[in-house]
Amino acid sequence: MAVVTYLEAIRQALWEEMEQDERVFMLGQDIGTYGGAFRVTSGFLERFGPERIIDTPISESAMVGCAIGASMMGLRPVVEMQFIDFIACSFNQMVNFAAPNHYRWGQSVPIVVRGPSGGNVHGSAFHSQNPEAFFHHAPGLKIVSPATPADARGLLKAAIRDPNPVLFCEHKYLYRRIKEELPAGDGLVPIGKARLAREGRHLSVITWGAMLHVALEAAGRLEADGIDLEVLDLRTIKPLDQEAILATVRKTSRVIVLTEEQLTGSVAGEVASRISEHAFPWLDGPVVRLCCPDTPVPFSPTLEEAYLPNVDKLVAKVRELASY
Amino acid sequence: MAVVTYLEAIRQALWEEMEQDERVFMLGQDIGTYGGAFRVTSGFLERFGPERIIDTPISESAMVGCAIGASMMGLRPVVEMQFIDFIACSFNQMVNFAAPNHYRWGQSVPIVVRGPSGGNVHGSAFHSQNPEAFFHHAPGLKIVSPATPADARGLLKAAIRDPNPVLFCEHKYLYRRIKEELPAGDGLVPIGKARLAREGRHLSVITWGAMLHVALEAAGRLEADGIDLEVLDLRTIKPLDQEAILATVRKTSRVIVLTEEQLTGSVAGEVASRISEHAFPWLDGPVVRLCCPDTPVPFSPTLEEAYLPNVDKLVAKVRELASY
Amino acid sequence: MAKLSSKSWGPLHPQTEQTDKLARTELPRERQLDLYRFMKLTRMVEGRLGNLYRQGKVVGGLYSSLGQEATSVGSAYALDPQDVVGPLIRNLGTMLVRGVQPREVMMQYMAKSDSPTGGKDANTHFGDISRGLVAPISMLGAVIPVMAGVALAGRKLGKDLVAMTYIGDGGTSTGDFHEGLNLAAVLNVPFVLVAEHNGWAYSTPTSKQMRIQNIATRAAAYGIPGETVDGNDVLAVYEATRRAVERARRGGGPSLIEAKTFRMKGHAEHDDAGYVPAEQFEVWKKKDPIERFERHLLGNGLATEEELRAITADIDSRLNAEVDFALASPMPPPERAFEGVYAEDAGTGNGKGGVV
Amino acid sequence: MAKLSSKSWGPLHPQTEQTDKLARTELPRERQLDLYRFMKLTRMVEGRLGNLYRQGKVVGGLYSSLGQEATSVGSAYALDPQDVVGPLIRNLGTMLVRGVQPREVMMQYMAKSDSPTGGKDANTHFGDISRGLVAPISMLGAVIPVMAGVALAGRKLGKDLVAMTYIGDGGTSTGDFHEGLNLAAVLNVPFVLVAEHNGWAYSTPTSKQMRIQNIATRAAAYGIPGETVDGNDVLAVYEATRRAVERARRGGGPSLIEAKTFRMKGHAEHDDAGYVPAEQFEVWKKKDPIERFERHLLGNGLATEEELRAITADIDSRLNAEVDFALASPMPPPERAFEGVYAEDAGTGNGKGGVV
Ligand SMILES: Cc1ncc(C[n+]2csc(CCOP(=O)(O)OP(=O)(O)O)c2C)c(N)n1
Ligand SMILES: Cc1ncc(C[n+]2csc(CCOP(=O)(O)OP(=O)(O)O)c2C)c(N)n1
Ligand SMILES: [Mg+2]
Ligand SMILES: [Mg+2]
Repeated sequence: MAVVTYLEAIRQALWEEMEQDERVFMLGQDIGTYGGAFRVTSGFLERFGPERIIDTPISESAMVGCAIGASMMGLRPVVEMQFIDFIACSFNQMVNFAAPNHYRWGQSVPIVVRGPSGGNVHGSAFHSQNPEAFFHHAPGLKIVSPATPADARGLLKAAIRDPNPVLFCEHKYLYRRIKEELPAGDGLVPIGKARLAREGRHLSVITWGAMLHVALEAAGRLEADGIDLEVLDLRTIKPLDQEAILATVRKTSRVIVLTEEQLTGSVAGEVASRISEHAFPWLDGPVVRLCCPDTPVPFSPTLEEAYLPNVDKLVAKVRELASY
Repeated sequence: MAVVTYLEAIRQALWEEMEQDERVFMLGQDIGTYGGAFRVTSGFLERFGPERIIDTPISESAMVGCAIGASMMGLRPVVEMQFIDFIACSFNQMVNFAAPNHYRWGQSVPIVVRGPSGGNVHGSAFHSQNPEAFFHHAPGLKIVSPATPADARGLLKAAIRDPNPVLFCEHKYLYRRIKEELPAGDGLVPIGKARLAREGRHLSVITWGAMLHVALEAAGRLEADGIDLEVLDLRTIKPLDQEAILATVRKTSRVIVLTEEQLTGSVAGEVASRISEHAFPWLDGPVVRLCCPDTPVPFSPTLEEAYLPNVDKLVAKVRELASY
Repeated sequence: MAKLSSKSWGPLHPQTEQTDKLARTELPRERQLDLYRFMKLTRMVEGRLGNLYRQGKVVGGLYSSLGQEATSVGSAYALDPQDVVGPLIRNLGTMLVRGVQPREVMMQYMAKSDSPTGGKDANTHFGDISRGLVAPISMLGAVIPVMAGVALAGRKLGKDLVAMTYIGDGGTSTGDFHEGLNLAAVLNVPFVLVAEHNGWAYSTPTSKQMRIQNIATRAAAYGIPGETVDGNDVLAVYEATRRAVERARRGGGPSLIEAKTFRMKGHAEHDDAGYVPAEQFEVWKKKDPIERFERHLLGNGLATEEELRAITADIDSRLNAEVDFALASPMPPPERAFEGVYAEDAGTGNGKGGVV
Repeated sequence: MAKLSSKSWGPLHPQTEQTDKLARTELPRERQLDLYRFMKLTRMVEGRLGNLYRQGKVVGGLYSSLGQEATSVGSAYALDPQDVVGPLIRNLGTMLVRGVQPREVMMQYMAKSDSPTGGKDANTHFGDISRGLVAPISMLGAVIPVMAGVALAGRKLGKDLVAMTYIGDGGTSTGDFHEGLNLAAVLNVPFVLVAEHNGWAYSTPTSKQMRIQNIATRAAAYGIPGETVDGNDVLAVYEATRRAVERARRGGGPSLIEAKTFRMKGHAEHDDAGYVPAEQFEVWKKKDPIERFERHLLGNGLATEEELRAITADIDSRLNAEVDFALASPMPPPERAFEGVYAEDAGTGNGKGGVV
């Protein structure tokens, strides 16, 4: 099988689910004729027609609301945010309508809201956000953030089939930079399961998304130092795979949570706090977070580089913690 | 001086700041003739007139946006959310307009957005929320959540005088239940400083808002067991008073973070993770969180009681951790 | 400093020309009596709820539609069985027309275990897709795009259904009102929005909510039909809604119906509405939708006083049983608080808060 | 399954009756030449930016107002010095009229240290209250209520100022458009909203954005004046804005002005606008606002060809210096990333991203 990009994997997942399941349809801005700002839905309008590929007005709140209503009737809407940052405009629909609905009156809301997230493309404050941390406090939501093409495809399919509202964060830095062969068949990846991306003995890095690749590169570099990193890719942000998190900590006893989020209020904090509560006896050192500083995402490349975690910064942190 | 309620303390802070500073004005629903859903602004319209006490349409996003614009021109707007839950409708204005503005182009946005938060009044999912966790990931915001009348007054005054956007969460359960004498004068309480509400030797409880009173009651009860609780009231949620947090942990080496939030993505997680990163050598046991389960706030009293932390649950957790 | 002049755009609550005469209808006698029954039922259920409230049995606030029964009942009665509606807190009449049992609402208000949400949510906040009912959230306006989505799904599934929901004068100021109606219009989905213009949003008069007199004016902003009707004339509301529903079903897209009515109580039971000028209550008391409809029925020989009294007596005795049933339900078991956050399977609501 | 019929509500981009003849004005020759200068400057700055983009010097996307210069320039020129405006990304002309230097914008696009935001934010996303400029955020519509707040503050402070901002046809679908305009109307603040109806929102034609032909129709929903003008006639835009600004200053409240124009490029430089039917470009090419204004100036004896050429040459030579200055600015020092999240003191913007 040919290697495909992360973006192509997402495209395939959407295409295949739409082929297999008549109930699946999409709402988004410029997803029809234009095929989406990032061309994820290129060719979809021609194949599936305007009743299933719906170009919407610039109304994120109504887009999500409309998806919620359609999902209650048994359909499987997928909403594209042109940039995931704009999901802020539909915060109320996401957090107060979709998320608690099943708990409140037993009606499931199987929607997927997906879109490009993340920085390192000089998109500045409103085209670079990682929204996971704004939504992980909303009971009833699921959040998925894949780091590889196979996971992107398998998790997006799982998200579309899931009976709950799923926020699906695609990292735009990876769209065309990461390639791999996809498994045959559906290649479904279960929501809620982390993946051990690298086995190692000395220290665990827990991460997801674009930062996975930073972790793996750092691991390679640290081999020379005789430090054997274990790397856990969370993949699902909510609900967290606490078992996998605790398992790696029990194994290595030293852990860094590496994420592309501003530090305060990060999902990394949630992960660290679960570790310190539930794996305390195994810890040989502090649970370290390597995140972004508490600033908006700055625009200029020199600033964004200072802002983002990278291989150098991770290697330094690992060395520090390894010698704790 | 007479003892006053938490609600009256808030009323006084607003009244005094409006008396002292012409630039202060209020926007809110039903704050004029009606004096606000909780009567916080009772009498304000008569005193300050309709140019300074502005009844708005039901438009939370526009209310916050309007405040942002007015603040840029040098005014000091205070926005009342009828219930703080409705701030979800202004999430974009809060997080993307107000919060990053100073970083982006150097223009300060001195607004206060305040309103009743919290549960235990059988308000169900949309009249019981604690919004802190949805906003602590927004660089540039400040978040304040007082637990006592004196702090409510002193912090609200500080919030109005602060050059940054401040989310001010009032706990509605405390409105008429908690009373004390207020200090003479302004009684300003600095934003960013926690308060040691009770000194103790054995175990620290870090908390805020209505849960402070749970912690203090539990402390009384635990005296009989010979357990001497230290209780830290955070008061400011963002920026966290990390020094005070670490100081109490260094002192007692055992800590429970007690908050009225759903566990996942809670501010409690941020606090716990800072402790486990920066006070690791001092810890004699896991950093424990006592929060709400990951569900919407349920309506029925029997359910809400099961949902909320309370003195019994805290006492049990303390006993468990004390014997770790 | 310039003065705000938000009061200068007309009367506090602009009224339609309301006479005692009701709108023309082709509805046969039996169906007109149905309308009467549902309005009466609504008012009497609310009466019972008021009693329960004063007895301290209601948990949280109690919301009344006193004086607005015609709007809920008349509009809901224009729907067909396959249609789906999202009633707001003041649309008890709508729910009753859709077949909701009074005990269900009573148990919701009393936070009982056997309530449709099993005690998880309050008051009229419950839904059941199998009965064509969607529960709103408290955030006003939010259900509008959701119902547009229901309408879209109906079309996609070939169900020939119309989706309907409500909004107050206050709720029209929300972003979701605009986004939802605009999206519905652009997608041309079968959707009807009934705006209940009752002059007040909590304590806020319409003059502080909008700079226009008629909410129906806003229909033009979306390129859809808008109509203002006498909201205290159940026949007018029925006929206007029926026209909109039929148009929607024919593929004509959404409509906005403004029903001018009046909230005869405070915002909720705790609110004495002291801010409402007494003369407004007086004016509107005379337009009570139930009394007007009684005069219509009697005056046109559609019913006798005895028949109407019999209807009332029948409702009354049936409500005794409803109240007893509701009171007998226990409070929910605490463990339920932890259940049902995630759905295990997709499916239309079982109306049990995931408890089943 | 029924078919979507969102294309059936009229032409893709409804046009006003545009002739070559421009609107009547009392503006003296010198001020008309000003308008010409600013339009020309706008186009030429964008030309330089295009060069920088092709040289790989621009960081991120480049947005153009080609063909829409009259809308930005004409509206901004109607403001007085104390007024405050919130330009969007396609309102470079507005910024230039307000006194922004081309180098500032160039440095923003190149993410340079000496840019107004010190490299923290991009393109036209900068503001400076002392120059009457508010920076928008990317989320469309959000700046509308913010400018309503600026207007409110102006009145409260007795500053006699008018606040103005813009919205695209696409942006009118946002909740904030509705909430902001409604609030401004109810508070009767001095506010002008210019809707640039250029037929497209990225690849989305107006027919999929709204079910109406004219955005000005929406003014009635807020009880404010609405007017549609030929957005490619700088005099028409100026005159309409001036009327709205004067009305606002007199206490008459907000206005909505719709300027019908056309986006002669793609959404941003990377977009070839392949989805725009070629004939639309042809039609609108003939209505180029600068060429039309040239014909007006020449035809009415307000300027000679030499004078116009001299203006162009003058701008051109001054832009050389601007480009050189901008290119010479270094990239910002990394430490700056960590500075300025919180304000230490309140105050109007220093336009330096908290760096100063
Ligand atoms: C977004 C939002 N903001 C505020 C509230 C609080 N609130 C509940 S009802 C109400 C007044 C509603 O007035 P209206 O829409 O006219 O409906 P009515 O009560 O008159 O039926 C308000 C302000 C809310 N529910 N949602
Ligand atoms: C709330 C929001 N959603 C989506 C976007 C992405 N976006 C940026 S510009 C644009 C099209 C805007 O069209 P229009 O408002 O007509 O302005 P124009 O580009 O034509 O000037 C879109 C969809 C955005 N900026 N904000
Ligand atoms: Mg009302
Ligand atoms: Mg446009």
